[in-house]
Amino acid sequence: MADLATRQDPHVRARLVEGNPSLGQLTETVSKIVESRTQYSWYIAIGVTGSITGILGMMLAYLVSTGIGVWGNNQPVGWAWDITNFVFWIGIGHAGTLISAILFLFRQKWRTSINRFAEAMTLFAVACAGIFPLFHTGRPWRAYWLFPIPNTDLYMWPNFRSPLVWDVFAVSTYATVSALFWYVGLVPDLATLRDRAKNFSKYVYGALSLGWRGSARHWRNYEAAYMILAGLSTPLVLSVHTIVSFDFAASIIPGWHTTIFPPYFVAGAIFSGFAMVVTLMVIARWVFNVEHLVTIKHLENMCKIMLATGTVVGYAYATEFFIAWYSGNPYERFVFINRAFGPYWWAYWSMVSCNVISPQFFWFKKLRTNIPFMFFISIVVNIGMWFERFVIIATSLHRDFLPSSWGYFRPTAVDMLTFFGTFGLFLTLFLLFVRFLPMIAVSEVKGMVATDAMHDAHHAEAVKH
Amino acid sequence: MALIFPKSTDKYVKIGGGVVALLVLGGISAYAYFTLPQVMDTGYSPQQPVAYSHKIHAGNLGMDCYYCHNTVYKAAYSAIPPTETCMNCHVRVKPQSERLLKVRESYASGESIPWVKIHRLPDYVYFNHSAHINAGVSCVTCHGRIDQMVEVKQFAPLNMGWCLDCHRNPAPNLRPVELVTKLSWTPDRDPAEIGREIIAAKHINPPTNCSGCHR
Amino acid sequence: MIQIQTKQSGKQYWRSLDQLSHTGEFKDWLHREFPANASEMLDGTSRRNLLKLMAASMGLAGLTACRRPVEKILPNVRGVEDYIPGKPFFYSTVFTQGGTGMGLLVEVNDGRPTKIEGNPDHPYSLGAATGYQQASVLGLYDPDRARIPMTGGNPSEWKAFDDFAKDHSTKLGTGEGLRFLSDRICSPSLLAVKAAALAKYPGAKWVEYNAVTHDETAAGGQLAFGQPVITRHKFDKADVILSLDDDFLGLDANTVLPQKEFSRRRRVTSAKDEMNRLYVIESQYSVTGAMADHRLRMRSSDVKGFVADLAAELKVGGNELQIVGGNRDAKRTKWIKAIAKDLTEHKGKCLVVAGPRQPAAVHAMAHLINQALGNVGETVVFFKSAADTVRPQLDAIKELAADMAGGKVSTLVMLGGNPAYTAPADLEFAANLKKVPLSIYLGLEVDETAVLSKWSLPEAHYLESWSDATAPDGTASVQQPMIQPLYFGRTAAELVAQLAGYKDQRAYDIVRNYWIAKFGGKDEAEKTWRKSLHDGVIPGAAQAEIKPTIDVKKINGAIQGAAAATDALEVVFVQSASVYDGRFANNGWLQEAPEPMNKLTWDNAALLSPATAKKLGVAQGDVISIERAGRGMQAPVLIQPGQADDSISIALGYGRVECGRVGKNVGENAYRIRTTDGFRFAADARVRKVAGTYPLAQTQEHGSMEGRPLVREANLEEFRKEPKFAQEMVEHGPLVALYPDHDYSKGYQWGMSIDLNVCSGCNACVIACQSENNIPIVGKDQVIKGREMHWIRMDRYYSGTGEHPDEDPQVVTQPVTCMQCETAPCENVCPVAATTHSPEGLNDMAYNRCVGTRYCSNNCPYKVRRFNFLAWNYGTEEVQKMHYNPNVTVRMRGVMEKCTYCVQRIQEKKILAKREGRRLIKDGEIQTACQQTCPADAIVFGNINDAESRVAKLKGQTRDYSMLEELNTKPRTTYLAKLRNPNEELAEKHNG
Amino acid sequence: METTTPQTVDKAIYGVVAEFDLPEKLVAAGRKIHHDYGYTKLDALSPFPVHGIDDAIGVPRSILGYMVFCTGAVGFAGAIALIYYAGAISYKLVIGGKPFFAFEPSIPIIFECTVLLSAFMAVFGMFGLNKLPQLYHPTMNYAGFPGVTNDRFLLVVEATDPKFDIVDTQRLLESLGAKKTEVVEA
Repeated sequence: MADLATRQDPHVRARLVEGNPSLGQLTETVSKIVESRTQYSWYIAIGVTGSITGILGMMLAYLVSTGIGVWGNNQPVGWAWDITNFVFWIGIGHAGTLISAILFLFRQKWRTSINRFAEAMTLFAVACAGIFPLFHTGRPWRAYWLFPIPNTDLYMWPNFRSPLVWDVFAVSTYATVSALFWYVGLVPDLATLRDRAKNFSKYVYGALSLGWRGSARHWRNYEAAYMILAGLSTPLVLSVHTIVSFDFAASIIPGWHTTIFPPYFVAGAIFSGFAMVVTLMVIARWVFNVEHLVTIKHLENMCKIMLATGTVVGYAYATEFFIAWYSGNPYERFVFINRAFGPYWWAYWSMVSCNVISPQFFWFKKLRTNIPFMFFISIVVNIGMWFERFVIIATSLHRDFLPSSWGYFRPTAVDMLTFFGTFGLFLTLFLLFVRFLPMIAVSEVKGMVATDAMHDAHHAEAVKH
Repeated sequence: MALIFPKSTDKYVKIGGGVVALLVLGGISAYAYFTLPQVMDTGYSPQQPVAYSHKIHAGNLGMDCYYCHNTVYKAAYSAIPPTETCMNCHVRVKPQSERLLKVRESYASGESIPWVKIHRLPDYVYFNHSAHINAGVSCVTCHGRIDQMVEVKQFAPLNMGWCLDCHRNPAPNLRPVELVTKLSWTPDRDPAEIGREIIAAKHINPPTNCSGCHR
Repeated sequence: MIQIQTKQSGKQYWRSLDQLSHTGEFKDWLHREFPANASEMLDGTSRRNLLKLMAASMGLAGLTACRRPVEKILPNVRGVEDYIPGKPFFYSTVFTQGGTGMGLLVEVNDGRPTKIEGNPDHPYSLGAATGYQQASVLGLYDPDRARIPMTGGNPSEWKAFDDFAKDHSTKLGTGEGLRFLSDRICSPSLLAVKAAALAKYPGAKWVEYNAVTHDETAAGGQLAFGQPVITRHKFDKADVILSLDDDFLGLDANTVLPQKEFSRRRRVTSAKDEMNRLYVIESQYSVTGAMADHRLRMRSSDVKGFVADLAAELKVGGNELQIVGGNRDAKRTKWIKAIAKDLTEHKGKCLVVAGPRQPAAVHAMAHLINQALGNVGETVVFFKSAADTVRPQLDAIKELAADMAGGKVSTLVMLGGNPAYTAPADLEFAANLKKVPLSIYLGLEVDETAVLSKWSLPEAHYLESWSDATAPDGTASVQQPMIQPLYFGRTAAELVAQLAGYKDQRAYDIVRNYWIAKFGGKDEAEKTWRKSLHDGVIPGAAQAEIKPTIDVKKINGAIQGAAAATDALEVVFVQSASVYDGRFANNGWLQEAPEPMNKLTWDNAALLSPATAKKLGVAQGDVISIERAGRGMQAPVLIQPGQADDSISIALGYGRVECGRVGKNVGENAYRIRTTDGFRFAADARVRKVAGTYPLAQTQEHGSMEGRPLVREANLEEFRKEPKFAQEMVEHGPLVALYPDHDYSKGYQWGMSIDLNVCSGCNACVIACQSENNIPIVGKDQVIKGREMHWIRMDRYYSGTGEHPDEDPQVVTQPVTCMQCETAPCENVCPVAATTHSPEGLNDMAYNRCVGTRYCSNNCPYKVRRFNFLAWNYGTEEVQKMHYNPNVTVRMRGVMEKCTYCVQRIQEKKILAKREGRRLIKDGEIQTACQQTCPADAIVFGNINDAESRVAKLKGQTRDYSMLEELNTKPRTTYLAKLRNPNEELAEKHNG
Repeated sequence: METTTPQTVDKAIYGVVAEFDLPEKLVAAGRKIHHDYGYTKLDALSPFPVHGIDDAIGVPRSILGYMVFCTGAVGFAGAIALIYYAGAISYKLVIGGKPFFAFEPSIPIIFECTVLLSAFMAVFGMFGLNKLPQLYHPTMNYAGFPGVTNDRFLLVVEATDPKFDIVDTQRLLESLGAKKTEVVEA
């Protein structure tokens, strides 16, 4: 009787899972990350990130109690780091859903070992992003006015024409759907943990897995649901950054008022999202030694996507300039010349070198598969993408139509510490995730490995006769 | 292996879930109800320093509102009468009454009587009595049958939505100006019809845009 | 996408100075790149920072203010006659400055004066008011005012002083050693008291001293005519005006009359209309220079030579006037010839005016030229002066200082003016004041003089006390109080009356009895008195004209000897557009009002021309030390295009050390190098760069229009050729909208038209708006951050051609406020519908709905929205709150605000009309605050649906254009393009 | 090859559980017992969705898709209704001179609402159809149950099946290659 392990398609083995583990081994590898005793290093790490999150808390408290004036924002630069950070985090939040949804629809098997991880990243990034639209308002305690809550006293509703209200809908929908998607994926794996758990944790995992037992009746609904969610998330993920880009595209400010923004923003989002996945994955796979599950192949694929999207972004920059010149609109022309050669030239050129030039190295397989290098580039790209948003927001605002009102934005320490703090929050959530939840979608990996095996088996039998 | 959850668990889960759902729904509806302006604001009736009865003065004695609140026709504010106004009569009427002690003291000392404000709008709302009175909006529309109140209490919620209801459809609340302070007046025909005539005659066109009330 | 081409009207607008010297931008990104520290965190000493910290607690309060607080109503005990709560009264009064009275109307809300307006019945106001006057209401409620009498630095009380004065006045005897020091007096009643005092104490002397004075003007009259005269220029009669260093549209005028008159001749309705022509010769760029058709920058000390040469060219004064030719370079000769020609062509219809900064000789020459050209009686008239001779104030105060030094002064009574701070430095007044055994100072604040005086007494503010004042032509007005003195202050007249044992002791009696006596006839007098209180003008007080004869010989003597050329720099002492001579230093509105030309707030600076700066090797913000007459001061450099080379202008009135919280240590004290021999300007200054730089808070840092058609301008001739030039300046595709336009054809449709051809950029509207709409100040550090709150701002652009455009630019000013766009970009993006459109075309802003996303501001192409970045209004003291306009919400932290066309005034008048059963509001019945106070009548507001309204007619003119109309925002505020009327003789110099 | 039969007959019996070690064996066995032997009350438990098991043991296709479509439609209509009511009925405010309701600016919100409600139904509908949460299930009584979320594959024949018989069914299952079978109580 042939054992699963003995006959696996060489490709499968070579490609996506190395060292042909049995189903049991797969379970073991992933589960033990959660079950093993907590290392001190983890406590130290979360201690650090936790205190950084504390800084975030303090900064926000100071902001709310004192006013937006503690930031560098001014007339005419009404938005600066606040919205920059918002778009930055939202952008990062795009890789997860993209991997889990779009690659799923395209039957990209290699997604399975990284999608859980990426989805988690999405959630935490969106959580960080959500902070800014709320706290950038002058009176955050009134921010609920942006939601269509029926009210008997004022008869007032949000202005549904405002891109900011679109944002509220888009981002909250995106956060909700991603969370659901993520949880649905988790249920079978939580069941696995439940059934392996010895101590009290079995009750927790038991409750969270809702009594999942992998019945065929469950699986068929489950697969239907998963497919539908993927189908929904795909347009959703595209819509979110499209709508975020409307914040600018729907305005009349030269440099913002551009039809190119939606695709350009989406590409940028995927770009930065994958960069962030690489950054984190490179560390995680090494720390939790799952290199045989998250193989170099996965990383290389992500590098390819970065190369593609990075090039798209570069193309978008070029197009902007061309259109500005071609439109013959003097305000438009000025803004772009000012971007490149005005007071913020340094921001513009760091953006270009980080986003357009650095990913080009990935044309070479050697570099694509060089882990330290891709780690370095992924960080460079994230920096570059932050600059992109800053350049779009600040340079367009600081010199618009009336030279009399031109100004200049300088960030304050509060600006910086707030942004810094969001990384603390992001990483804290991440540490909690890798500690208590399976960071790889075991059941999906099993499914992939096994189904491949089955096909090969049939194949083999067919050959026999 | 031993079961994690006994068979009975699901029963409790269902019951628990139901209870939670009910609590949430109940909570929301309770909050919604108790924050209704009609519930929160109407009926506010604080203790006044002097037990002045509008029922006696405006009701039984039939004094016109305008006698004391004499600026409503020409000013934004409806003036609270100076102590002098009370003393005009009360030097002769009930000059010794205990209940009027504070009034006499005030008149003697020059210290104002600290009346407690009842009908209160936020300070970013600019309500103008004269505009409404001269259009033919009666006191009763916003203040109710003051002439039947021993202790005045807030009659209307006075929230923005409530204002808007009338600004959008003023007709039912309009009457000839001379009848504005006749709180007991009952129209002999459909008030809306009367209202429409007044609107036509005076070109009444209440604002529903922000700067109508917020400046 | 809209295709836009801007047709250059010949004139190309150059980029900012930084861009001209291509290094600037590059240099400053370097230090810009390093972000500012969170200056909100405790550092810095400004008042704002304090407030910011206070604001923290409020923010939390805002979060938790849920429970309904109990509010009390405290009615009057006794009714007040025709007082209606919430209904403002308007009282007439008079504001005195520089020895001139100007009539005002003051709005009083529930007993609180809240808003100053000009008095339409007063010949020198005609309904307009200046920035100083607008802001004076804030001074009334200044919490840092002197509150109690102090003796020897210790708190005392009036009773103590009264006893002291009673006993001391007996000791004074004939008054040897008694001196009075006051501002120039134009109050008849005070003059009467003064006379009584001097009668009682024959040995006493009365000295008048103003730091900012028109002394030389008077001296010039004396020199020319051998008798003191009061000169009255009629700018509305003149076709050609030559200003010799005279900023008659701005600082050098104590009233708004010159602007009123001048603007009448700039108001062009059609291509056929004529327009006056203005030549300005000046050192510092003034608003008058900005209005000029031809401006020649020249050191103030060279003007004398210039006017001499001009006189020679005009051949005035016959052979009695012998001009030994001054230096005549080609350019100057050309100018002199051109101007002379132009003047002679307009005999009797031209006018030459000299500025108070210029010496008597120049004034005399102006008189001479005017007479020679037959302007006397036409464009310039003379009145008999009250005084029989003119004694220069400087001589008087010199003598006083000498007496003080020599111990001849036993009692010095100072009536305001803060002489210890403003007196010429070489008199060492402060030091000498210590030598005076008894010094009594009556002042509004505890200033440099108060702290040095034995007795310092709180003076009553003009809005809270009785007095009177006369205008230059003798028109008198009574100054009546709007409110009880807040701090029991007394008036100058009261103090002198007390010391002199005058028949009346209380200000009211002093003033009233003076006039009753003057009017004569018991009840007749009473009537006249009441009427003059009501009108704010005392009838029949104006004097008759005189036609004095001119004495050319004297002038000839005085005019000789043009300034010798030295390598030293010239320092010109100018009064501050914000703090005058320093007396308004504690007035936040004025401190934050940008200087009209260089847009500097919260500071004064040494203004240098770019060339001079290059020569000295200094850049903007560098600190230089200026030394002259053995004295020195330091000041930051501000590079002012159009400043005369080798001439430094520096504003007086800053660097106050004994001052309230707002003005303390703001700027540098220029009095330190202002001596009696260099009182107005001095051409003997040495300058060197010292270490360090100094941050300057300018509200506008970029001077160029970048070739954008924002202010549209042409020469009169061009305008006549193409009257529609303004509308045709921008060519763009059809402005198509996705949706049909909203219907604004019914009811009132408010609109505004601003005539750029008469706007001088004087800032009066900015402060009027601040006062009307409860606009907070933000402080210097916040202005640097770019967070100033002015709802209406005065944009200033440089334009110029020629080889040195940055040296010699023309200036255009443009008041910009919310345009009330019909398709407002701000409205679409507001997520909570806090800013929406009213059916009357107003861009409503509901502060209480705003959550403060600032999206509207980002999306406003005109950048007129203002955000409360911090709790500007938090922490204001009760007394300060008294100036608030009760009809406008005081905005809290975190909300957006902006101009609403003074919607509170609109609503008030609409309700009034309804109450009076009127169908429609009369045109002009509603005036916005900026319109009402504009001395040039540049702003007109009204109902554009009414074809007969002024605003509709103005919008019908061919000069009418909308700024950025290519964005299809359909602004309700439109502009009338600017025109210049250059002289073709000097054509290539300036024309387009 | 051992067979366990319940010691106490009074306990109600849920059915028989048979354990397999390979997915394809599960499928094969399932197909036989359903199609050849006509058992209908069947279920299969596996650590991951095993392809072909559905038609092997006769599990109908999921109806989730239709449910999601309906809620999506509700979201779509609801969004339009909300925006129209707020702008054109509840409070008509002129904003930027635009019409009170226009379709174009409403598209983003309409889309988001559609997606949101659909997603809710996809997830909670799935749980509903699966009767989750269900923390207890008879099959959990099977000793080897934890393996089902690891690498075991179970075929369950319910006692309510007309053909069900403790002994025969177990034998049958074993003959179909079950590693081990067990009767589990309800």
